[in-house]
Amino acid sequence: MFESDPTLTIAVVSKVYPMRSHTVSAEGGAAAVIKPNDSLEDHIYDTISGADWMCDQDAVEAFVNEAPKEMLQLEHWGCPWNREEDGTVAVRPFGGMKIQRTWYAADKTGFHMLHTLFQTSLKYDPIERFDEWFVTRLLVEDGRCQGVVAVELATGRIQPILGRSVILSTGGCGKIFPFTTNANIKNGDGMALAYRAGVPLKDMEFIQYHPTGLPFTGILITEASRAEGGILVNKDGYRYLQDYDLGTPHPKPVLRSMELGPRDRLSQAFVKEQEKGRTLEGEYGHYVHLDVRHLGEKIIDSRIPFVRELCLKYENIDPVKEMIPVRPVIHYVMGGVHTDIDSATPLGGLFAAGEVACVSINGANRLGSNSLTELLVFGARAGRSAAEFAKAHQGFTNGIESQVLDEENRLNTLLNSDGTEKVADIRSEMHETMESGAGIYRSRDTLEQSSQKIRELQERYSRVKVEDRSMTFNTELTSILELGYMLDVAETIIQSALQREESRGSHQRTDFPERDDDQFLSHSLAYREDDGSSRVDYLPVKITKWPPGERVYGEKK
Amino acid sequence: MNRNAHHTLHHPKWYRVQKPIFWWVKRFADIRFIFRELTSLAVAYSVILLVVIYRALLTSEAAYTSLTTTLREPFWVTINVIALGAVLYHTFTWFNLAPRAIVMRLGKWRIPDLMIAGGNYAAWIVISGVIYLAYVSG
Amino acid sequence: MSAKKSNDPFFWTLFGAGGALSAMLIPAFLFLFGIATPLGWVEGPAYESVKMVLLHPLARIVAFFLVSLSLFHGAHRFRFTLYDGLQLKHLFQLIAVICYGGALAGSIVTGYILW
Amino acid sequence: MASTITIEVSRYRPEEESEPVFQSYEVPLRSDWVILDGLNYIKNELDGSLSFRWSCRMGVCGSCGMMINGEPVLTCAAFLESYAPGPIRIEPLQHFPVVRDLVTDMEDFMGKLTTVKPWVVREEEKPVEEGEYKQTPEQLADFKRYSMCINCMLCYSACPVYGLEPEFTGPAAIALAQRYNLDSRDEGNDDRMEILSHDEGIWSCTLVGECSEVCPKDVDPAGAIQRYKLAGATSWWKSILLPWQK
Repeated sequence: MFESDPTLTIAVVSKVYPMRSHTVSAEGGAAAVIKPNDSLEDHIYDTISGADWMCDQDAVEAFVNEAPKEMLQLEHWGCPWNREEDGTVAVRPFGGMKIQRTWYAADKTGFHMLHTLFQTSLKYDPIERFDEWFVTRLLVEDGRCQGVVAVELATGRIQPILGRSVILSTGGCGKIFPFTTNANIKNGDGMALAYRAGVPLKDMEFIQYHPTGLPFTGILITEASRAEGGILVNKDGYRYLQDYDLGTPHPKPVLRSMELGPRDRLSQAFVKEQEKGRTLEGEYGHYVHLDVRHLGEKIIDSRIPFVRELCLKYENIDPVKEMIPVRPVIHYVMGGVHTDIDSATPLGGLFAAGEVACVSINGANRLGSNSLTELLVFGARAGRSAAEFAKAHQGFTNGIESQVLDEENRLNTLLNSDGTEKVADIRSEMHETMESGAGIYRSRDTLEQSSQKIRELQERYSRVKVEDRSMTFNTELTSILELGYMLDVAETIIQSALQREESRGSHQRTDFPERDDDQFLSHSLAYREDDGSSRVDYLPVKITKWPPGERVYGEKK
Repeated sequence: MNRNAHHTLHHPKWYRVQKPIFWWVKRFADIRFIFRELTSLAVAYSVILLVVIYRALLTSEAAYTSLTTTLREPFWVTINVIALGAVLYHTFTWFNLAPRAIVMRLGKWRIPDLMIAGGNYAAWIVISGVIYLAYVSG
Repeated sequence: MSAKKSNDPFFWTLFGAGGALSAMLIPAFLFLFGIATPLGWVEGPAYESVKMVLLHPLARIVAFFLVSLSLFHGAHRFRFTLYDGLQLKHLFQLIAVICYGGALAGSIVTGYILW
Repeated sequence: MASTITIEVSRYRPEEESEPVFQSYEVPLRSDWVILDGLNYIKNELDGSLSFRWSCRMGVCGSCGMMINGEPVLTCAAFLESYAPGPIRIEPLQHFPVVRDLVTDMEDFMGKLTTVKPWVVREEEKPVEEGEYKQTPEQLADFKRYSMCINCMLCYSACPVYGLEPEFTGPAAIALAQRYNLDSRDEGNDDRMEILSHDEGIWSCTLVGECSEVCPKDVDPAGAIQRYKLAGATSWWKSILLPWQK
């Protein structure tokens, strides 16, 4: 951006130091067409079919077309991509992609991308960072967003940060659920901020589960462990996937069969197995076993060393000797703040990019390795759009000051309130009800129960207990604010899921098991009503060249 | 920020600790580090001894004989044993750390650290052997 | 960056060279002259033959470099030991002058004795 | 839950205390719990006012470094069990000013990071349209290790030189400078050498080596600095002996 326009000044406001952001945890890779045997058309089709035709095809086209350029830009900035012998960038295969097109930096792709971007950003003086500033509200006046109010965590100072345009890139909201691969900081902050400012959240019912996470920590055990021959067994040691139309067990792994079936099907099979009472039950709920012991120490150490490292270092399990307890865990939210193809939200001056946004290119199910690329493509688009908007809108309107004062009062009142409800209690009850009501399978009954529960929790939240009255790095205050964000976003998930009476991709309704293109080939848009409830509207999905077809994997193809 | 500043609203007082003078006596690893650094004294002592030998050698046979006699005193033997221990520690730490600074290549192949350290040790043994043989064969 | 360019690369080079040379040569020398011979483990060679070997021009050059570089090695390391171990950084210049000055003086004396 | 373990946490509330005090808590001793889980148990169940940073709980975000029984450690990668029977003493990372409880101020590092120019410096940028800079796997391997730093600050906490001289640029920042120096795409060697070859740069390091001992990502900052010194000394001699070059 600065290279194109040095007159811009930019504030980066983040509740954590930039290199702590959750992109850092992404392992697999980022997809972009670069090899001669690949084509843009193929990447587009893989993305659209993977999304169960829920994505906007013009957005996918833009995404796929611009992906190689943005990825190369990151290469020029120093990202240590793995290489071929001839020095060109190497690619690896990935789930749902027909051709190898995933760029990777070992198994720490997100880490390297984030650090490369952050370190490169240090080069530019016009970027002013507000590290560890926690945003509590968007400033909206005169129909456009003109900045934010934020708390400086170290000092407790509450201050407006004005901007002629604002870009949200705060990530997803996995922490609404009890078991997630997401980091502690992913509480849907940006989604809630936009939602409260009147911006709709799109397609919130689509939430991706990954079938093999560690039950307690949600640490992801990569698909590669199954590709190398790891098997999933229930409490009787039985390879239960054979009961769910996923093929027959072989001693050697077979592509697109059994343990190598698609993520959503594997997660769904887990739920069925649990209903039959054939899963194990532990401290952290139900789980099954991923067994890699038969591969032996040598293969484990050479082919999936990171799996062993994660298990040993963070959960005290040795996969060479023990079976790994696993269960489906929340991985990614396809939905988010409604934006158009230029990353603009319906609210003037507000833009969004990344997991917080829904453009949409991920539809009902995101393909692995598209999300990191999405950050680059739509991050760049958001930057360009925001710069244009800022240039067209000089100055700020009066009236913002009173909003800032309001916000200060709200926060000070909260800090000095005498509530009785513990944050941790409300949070864990929210987790419970989201898992049971809006998890892998939903139905009208479970969703309505959860909806009621969330309303009850919202009411209790207004009486939340504050033990820490300090102005200095008050993490209890931020936990409370984050819980407020999560409760709001939870409501949109439930309402959107309730209204969508069909099953598609990651949204599976037991009472409506079929996909229904006639009624529901449209995006849900959840708006916040004045009473705090959600109203859901619909917007047709943009179909350009690829009419909806059947999503087929495996032998049928 | 002033160490004695008081805490005021929005200007938190940070707490800072000054490292104690003898910070290194608390941890074994730190003592080991200081000991490694102090081997420098043993190295200096050893070369001074060498210079003293040279001086005696160049003065007269009597001076040299008197020096060798002095060196037989338990005091000097003890000093030399201690110095040798320290110098050996210097030798080992030096060889072990050398590969950290030096990257050597043969064509595309990067010589592993262990081999660089091993090469050091090998050279050391050979050189020490030569000195020993030169000395005993007189 | 306002800090001035450092002289350390010069002293560090001497430190490194001295460290390597002393690590290679001193243990054998010290063992033979300081321990093994005095304790009678080996028969020390006669005066004349010691003189012949040690006063060989090549041996004198090696000895000079060994002594001088080792002194600089010791000075450099000891200087930082005083900084770190006793927190005497405020005596920065004084310590540097004493340490390196000592090594320089030692080298001159050595040169004088040897030739 | 059969047994518990005592955690003694350093508390510092600047509004109330002029220096830190220890507060003890009993937390369940579970085999799959790391120290961070113990701290979260305290925060959720016992005392909501305890402040500390954490995020990913899988050793890559770099937030949760603390002193455990006097050693700098990532608390998400240290099991309670390995400290049984306790008590476990938890303090904020040493050598940094303490903001609150276990939270330290790391602005010093953030400033130093910028000074070493941790980005690709080029005399002439190649247009993105012309494709990638070629880099062989061997060239990648040259700097890969130094690119693994997660900025967790354990090395600064382990480095007595940094503890004694806060001006010292420090292990992680120098390792990152070296990461770009060794990157075949970068041409910023001379720039960075200019910046780092002063007394507070590489020459402050006495190769204590503790930075590399505590590094959770095996970056070996001590080695990076040593290699940097060798390069620094070489270029110094060159400038003395061959002043007409460059």
